[in-house]
Amino acid sequence: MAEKAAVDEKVMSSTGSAGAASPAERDSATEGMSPIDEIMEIQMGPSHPATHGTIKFNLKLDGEEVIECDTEVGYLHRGFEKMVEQGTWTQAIPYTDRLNYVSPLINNVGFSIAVERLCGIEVPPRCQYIRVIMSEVSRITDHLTCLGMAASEIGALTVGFLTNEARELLWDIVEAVTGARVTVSYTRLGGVTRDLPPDFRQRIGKAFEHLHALIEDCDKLLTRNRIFFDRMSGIGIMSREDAISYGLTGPLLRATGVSYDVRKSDPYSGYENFDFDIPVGEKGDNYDRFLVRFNEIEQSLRIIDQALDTLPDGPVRIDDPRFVLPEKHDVYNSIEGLMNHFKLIMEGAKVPAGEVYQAVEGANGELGFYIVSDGSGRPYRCRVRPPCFLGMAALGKMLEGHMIADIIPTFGMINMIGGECDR
Amino acid sequence: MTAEELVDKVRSVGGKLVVEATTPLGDATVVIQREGALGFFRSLRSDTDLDFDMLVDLTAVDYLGREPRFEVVYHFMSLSKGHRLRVKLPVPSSDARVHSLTEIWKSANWLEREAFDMMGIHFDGHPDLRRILMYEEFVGYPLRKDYPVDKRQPLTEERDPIIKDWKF
Amino acid sequence: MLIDVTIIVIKVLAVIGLVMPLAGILGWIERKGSALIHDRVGANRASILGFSGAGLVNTMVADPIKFITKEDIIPRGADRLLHTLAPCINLLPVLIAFAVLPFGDVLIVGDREINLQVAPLGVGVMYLLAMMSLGVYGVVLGGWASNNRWALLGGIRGSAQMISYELPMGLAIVSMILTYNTLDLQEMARAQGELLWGWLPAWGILYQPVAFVIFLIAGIAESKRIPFDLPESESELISGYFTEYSGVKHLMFFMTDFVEVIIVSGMITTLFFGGWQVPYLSATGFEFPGDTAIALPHLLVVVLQIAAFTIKTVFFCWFQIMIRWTVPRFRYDQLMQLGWLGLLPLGFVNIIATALMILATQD
Amino acid sequence: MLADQYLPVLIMLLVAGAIVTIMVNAGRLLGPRNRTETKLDTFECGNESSGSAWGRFSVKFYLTAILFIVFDVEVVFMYPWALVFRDLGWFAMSSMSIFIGVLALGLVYEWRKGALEWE
Amino acid sequence: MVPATYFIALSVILFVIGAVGFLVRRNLIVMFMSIELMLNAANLAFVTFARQQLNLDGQVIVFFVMTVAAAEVAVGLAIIIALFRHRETLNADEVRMLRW
Amino acid sequence: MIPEISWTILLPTLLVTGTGFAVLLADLATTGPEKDGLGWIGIVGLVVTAIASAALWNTQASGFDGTIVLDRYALFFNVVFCLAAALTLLMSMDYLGTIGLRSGEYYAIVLFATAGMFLMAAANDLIVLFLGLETMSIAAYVLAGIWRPDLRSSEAAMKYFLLGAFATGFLLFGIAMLYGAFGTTTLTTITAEIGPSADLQRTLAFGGVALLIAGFGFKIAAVPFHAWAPDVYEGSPTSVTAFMAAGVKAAAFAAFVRIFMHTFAELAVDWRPVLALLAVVTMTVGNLAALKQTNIKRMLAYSSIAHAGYLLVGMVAADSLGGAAVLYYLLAYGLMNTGAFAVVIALGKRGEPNESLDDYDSVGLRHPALGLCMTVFMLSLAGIPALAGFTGKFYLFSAAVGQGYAWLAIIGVLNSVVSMYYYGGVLMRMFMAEDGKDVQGTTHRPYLTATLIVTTVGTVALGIFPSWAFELALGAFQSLG
Amino acid sequence: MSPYVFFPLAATIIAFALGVVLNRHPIRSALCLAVTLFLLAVVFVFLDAHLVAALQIIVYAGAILVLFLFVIMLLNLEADVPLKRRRNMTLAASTVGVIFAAATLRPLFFGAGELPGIGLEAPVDAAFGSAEAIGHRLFTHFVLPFEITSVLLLVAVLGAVVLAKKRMG
Repeated sequence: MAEKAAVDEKVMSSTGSAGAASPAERDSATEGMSPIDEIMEIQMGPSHPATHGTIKFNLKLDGEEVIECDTEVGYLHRGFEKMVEQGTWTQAIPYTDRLNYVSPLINNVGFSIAVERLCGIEVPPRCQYIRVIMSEVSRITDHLTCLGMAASEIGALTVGFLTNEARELLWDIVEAVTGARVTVSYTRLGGVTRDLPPDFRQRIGKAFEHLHALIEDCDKLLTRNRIFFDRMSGIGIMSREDAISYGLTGPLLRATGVSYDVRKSDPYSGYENFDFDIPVGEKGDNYDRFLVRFNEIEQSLRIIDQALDTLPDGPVRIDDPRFVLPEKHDVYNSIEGLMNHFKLIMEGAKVPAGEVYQAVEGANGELGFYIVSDGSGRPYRCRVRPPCFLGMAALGKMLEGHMIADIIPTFGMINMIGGECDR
Repeated sequence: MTAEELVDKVRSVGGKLVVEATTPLGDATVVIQREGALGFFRSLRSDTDLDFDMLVDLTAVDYLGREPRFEVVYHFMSLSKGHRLRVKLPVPSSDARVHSLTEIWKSANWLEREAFDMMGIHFDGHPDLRRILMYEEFVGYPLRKDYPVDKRQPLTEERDPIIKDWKF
Repeated sequence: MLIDVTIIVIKVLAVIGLVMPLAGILGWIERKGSALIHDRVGANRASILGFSGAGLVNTMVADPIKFITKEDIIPRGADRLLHTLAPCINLLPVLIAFAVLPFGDVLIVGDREINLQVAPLGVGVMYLLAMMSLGVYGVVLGGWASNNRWALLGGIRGSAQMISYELPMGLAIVSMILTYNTLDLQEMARAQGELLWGWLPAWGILYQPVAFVIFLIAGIAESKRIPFDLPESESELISGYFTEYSGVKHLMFFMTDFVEVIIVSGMITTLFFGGWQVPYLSATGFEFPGDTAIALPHLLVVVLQIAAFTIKTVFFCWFQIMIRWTVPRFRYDQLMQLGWLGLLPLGFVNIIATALMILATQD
Repeated sequence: MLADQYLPVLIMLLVAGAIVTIMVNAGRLLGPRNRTETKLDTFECGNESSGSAWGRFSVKFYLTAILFIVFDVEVVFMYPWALVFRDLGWFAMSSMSIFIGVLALGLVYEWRKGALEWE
Repeated sequence: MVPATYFIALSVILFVIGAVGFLVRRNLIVMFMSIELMLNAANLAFVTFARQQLNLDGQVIVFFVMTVAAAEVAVGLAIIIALFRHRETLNADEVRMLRW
Repeated sequence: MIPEISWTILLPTLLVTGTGFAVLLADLATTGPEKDGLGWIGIVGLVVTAIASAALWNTQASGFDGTIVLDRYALFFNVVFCLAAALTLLMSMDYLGTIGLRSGEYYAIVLFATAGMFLMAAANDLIVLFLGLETMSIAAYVLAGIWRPDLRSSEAAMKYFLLGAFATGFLLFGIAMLYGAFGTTTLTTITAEIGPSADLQRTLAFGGVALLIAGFGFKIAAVPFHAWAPDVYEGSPTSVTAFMAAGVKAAAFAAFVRIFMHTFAELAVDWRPVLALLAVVTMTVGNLAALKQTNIKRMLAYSSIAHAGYLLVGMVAADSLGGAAVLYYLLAYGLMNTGAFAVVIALGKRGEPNESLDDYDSVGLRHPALGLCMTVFMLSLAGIPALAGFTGKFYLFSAAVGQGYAWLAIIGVLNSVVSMYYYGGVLMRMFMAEDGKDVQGTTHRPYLTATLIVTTVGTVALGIFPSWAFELALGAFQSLG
Repeated sequence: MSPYVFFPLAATIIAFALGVVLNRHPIRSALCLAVTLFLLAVVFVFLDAHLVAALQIIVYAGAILVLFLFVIMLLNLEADVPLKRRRNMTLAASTVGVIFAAATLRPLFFGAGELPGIGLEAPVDAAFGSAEAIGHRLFTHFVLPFEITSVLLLVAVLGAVVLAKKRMG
């Protein structure tokens, strides 16, 4: 506390309003000292090895200690919300790929569900299951990226490469399903673009086998590693109240012990059918965040297993010409099909006027879509609630009194994805 | 609490401030007046039945051609009670300002900065209302409907000629 | 006289000619070895007439050429003289530190005995320490001369780290001096040719395991590699003290790190693992316990010794590289904590314990 | 004797110095020279250079250096001590123990006063 | 063969350079370095005399001089830091009371 | 080969060093801001040391291969140092709280400085002397700057340090010259070797002696090596100033007197004129400069320079009477000067040091007890009969007269007359001036009161019964042999 | 030591020592000092002080000067006032210095008699200046100064922390 007071005083005085404390109350050792001494201002980012995703920290350092950390985001701002307003509803889906480009499928799913709610569409069960499976695959890739990058940034480069390898396995699966590895654009209004490939089970079984081995290696290299533990534990602590007040969700919130998960509290796409746990932490430090993410990988694998076991048969799209493009041969062979296709492409699906807020559990927390429709073929307003944007807002708070080296794991554990944060 | 009950409860808390209370698509939604809104938000946070401890999202919508033109949209959630609420606050374009909620929810800080940056809504009492996603030199508010989508404001120019007479 | 000088020159050129390529080879081991650990391919692009030597061409030929033909940039506002001087000051002491490492016993050519050690200094091991202590200058000056905040931070960090770990290293060496009762590294190496209980080579590690651990940790810290690579920790300080260096100067900083790895390995070998000693190999050939003896020609013995030294050294180089790819990096306070409150007191305790042991066995 | 010991060092120094000089100059001679304004800027993560870095710096590092000096001197005393230890026996043991003890007190003091904490 | 006198002469010259440097320079650190120069001149004298008389005392004394120098440096630079916290100059003229 | 270990010889030094360690450990063990206990540990340790020194009075020994001796000379100084340090600690316990300096190291450093002084007084080897001097000096530099919030304190430390280290350079080079001349640094060996010898050896010895005079001149603040004294005395915390004036100066003289009046007694012909000249200049410059001071601490600093001049007069005498006079005067000076600084402390409080002479207007009327104490100290410093200062000066000057330096004594007396002007000036202000501002220190200060009582009584007692102490001093000096 | 070695060496030492004093920027001064100290170590080797030479580098060049560099960098010392502007002081001090040097050097070179001692030509046995020999002398005759040193260093530690630490805890 005294430490903090001294820091406050220093900061205050440096901006001109000298400390008002009477001389008698001030610590004799600091009294009379030039208050601004030894503060080094330094800019970390945007072009800095640790600021992947492009971000900038304006740091005030006292030696190694961070006195103040002002975060500047926006380097990757592409006007997502503006762009979405320009095209049809379907044309917005590729843009959502670029939000959190490490787990694009969750964004696809979230946007589609939001619009489907506006339209009052109920997608077929098989489609729901596929969405769940692909969301969880995406979640795993996201967590692997986060953990691997964070580990390699604090020097455990091997882990970074191992998780990359694991991620490649999953992206192979994603590629097999969607035809693309990153920019998947897999969902559509009322369904998904295509069904799972026939050998999906075998592929995923093989991949998971390898994946388990890799994750185990990472676990061995990190979880009980003394240096890693010391680097992570007790750093970036967020109290439960602060975390809630900062609007943190996902692993950041769960690390503080709050068992909040959109998949449980507001289930969508049939998540209520699956049995899984929400890993939570205790202290809300980086190590807890790390463990929460690590354990979520296990839970995602559980969900995928259950979904595959109970995967229903049936169509993967609804059969509603107002929203879903007709089959290719219909377009070529029937006038209705051609006209329908033309209307949907040129004018877009007509979504009823109204507004909706739909949250899904993104890899970093609650990914919300607030959509306003004016009944035309284009979205009137599409707001994304980016989970890591709010996480970044809390970074300064997390770093209070820590050292410059702690920025790296803390930032890494927030897992800022530029596309999602800056949109 | 169902959405309908929640809306009723919010209406009773807000009193005259609540202009409209509906539950479109099951989302509890209230529209409130700007004057005295801060007190209403405070009671959202402090009321034990409501207990909205998290400001999930804050954004603004530009209804160009309508007056009041802007609508600031808040999404709240109560982690303890598990319910959500949308609050909409219409503001006129001539006086696009509302009071900041940073003192109640810390997440409001950046969300309000973003709304200011994108829509030009001013938040009174905000400790640090700067642009957040756009650069300082940017002119205008890109998400407003009257901001042309193809307008360009490049920040840097081509430079960096080779210095010929550099002495080693 | 002239022939003496010639012999010295040959020894010097041999040592430097061994060390410099070895630094390059270490770069190769680092890249290929890490690739092995990571399940990837590693350096494989550069080739001469289709020969890539499993990546050796990359590190041994392509990299130096590339570094040398890169633009040498001195940023505006930097101290131009010191900016150029710093990499030289960094590399020079570690190179000449090799002068006292014995890489073999005596080579007898005709009636001339050639000590296989460049400089048989009476203060041997202190010379090594003195040279190691000069390494700080390059780091500090490089960081400062660049006039870049990151570089400065890295330079200061680096120097604080290096001086902090010099102490435990010195303490470990003091306990070795206590054990061997000499400062001369050649004599230390010779002393390790003895056998304990008639069968166990009396290597330093057996007498001083704690000193070995201290020395190893301090040595890695001195060479500024993970987990002690704070001065240049890429994700924090970009490149630390050599952020503003390009081209061949960057290469020199880079090389210094590898050369330091080699010298630390060489010191570990000499102090703790018998130096050039091959177990049971005496000047005349192998003498195994149980009276089995194989006589060997003198030249072969010398070659075996040199090979033993080289292999042991390379092994410890590889060991350090393994560590580098296995563990994360320390944070600054943890690093200092380990050095000052861990290794330093441990070193003192080890010395006292050693001294007591000597006293107890002496009487 | 002097020549025996130190001439090799001198030769080593000359050879190493030559190598270093050649390297530095090779870079200067062989490298291209296309200097631009931005290139000559110091690297500040892509931001415009905000002036000289030669500013003041935390004293914490400096305290480390002070500590180092004091203990370095202590270690320096131990080298000759270790060599004469067998001759002088308990006398050397006790005198060094006192010496270490006093300075250990200094180390404890530093530690207790937080001069060894970098947080 | 150079007699010991020459070494003593070198030592005296170094000593004088140090002493004069102390008096003419205004930068506290450089003044301090001048003092180091003086101490080193004394060290040279000690070592020379030790060799001249084949008496090791001189070399042992150099040990102590180095220790003292180290202690002085530690405290002296600490004082400089403490002073520098008050005012951002190390120019002796600008330090109010330090005119002579 | 292994030197004999003689614990007796080291006993006083060990006691005081051990007390220092104890204080340091106690400081580390306690966490609160209350540091008075540390002061008490220190005082008890010093008293025990003083008693031990007194108990060893009849011992005469040398040990550690002749690098250190224990004789009455050293023991006498030990008592003086203990007294100075104990009084310093006593008044610090009140003073440090007043200025808000809660630093336990303070007490430990004072004790280590005292240990350095012990070694200086007992050294029989120039290296021991040098290391003792450095231990004391470095501790003193730190003490001068220990009140970091105050710019003056830091500046004082800086100046003291730089000039002190500069002087160390001279001293060390002098030692090097002597080592070159005699091949050893042991004083007794040098004494034996000194005398008619090869020319270059003598030249070296001269050079060494000259450099030593310069080095010691700095430490005792003799003109022209005095430049640091006023600033350092003014800037340092007052208790530290008192310690410097009483302790550090005495220690410097202890070594100075031993080396010159004993080891280099053979060379007295050569160094006497130099010291005589130094004495004249020092006395005169000190007194004249003191006249125009407006700050009491600066005034006392110049007065201290002048007193160094008086003491040099005793050294010029170069016989046992002169030596004894120096010893006696150092004791007396320690008492009265410490007392004067205690009064300065008593009048100051936090943020209001009240060190300007203007602040002393009519203080004597408002605080009669303090006024009385101050009167005793000022009169004693000026050399008014029946007080310690007078007897001290009397011994000094009569020794000089006895050795044919009557002119020096006359200059000394004239200087004393000059000094009465500024000492009296303080008293005039205290008792005659009217309408001074109401200067008041913090009220309840038992330790300071104790200090004042001890110093006042001591000053008066030494003045009334001088012969006992003088006999002791004479015995001490004669133990040099 | 051959004059062909001594004089160039001495000249270089003096040149760098002058560099310490004359350089306007403290960091250059510090580097000049480093070179001076290094060369002095070489001189020590010629005087058969092998251990001392090593110590000179370890302690002076490796520790003390690093601390100097640290402080110079920490405090961003600007260049000093040029000596031209302090001409009077410079002249006076230099004159005194030259007089002092002359007074000392004259008897050294032109005075009668020899320096006491055997002389540099005298052969030394190999142990002279070695760590063993110094250790013996240090831990027998000089054992008391050695112990005093520990207290001296302790005081230095205390002082440095007291004076330089920002917040005493």
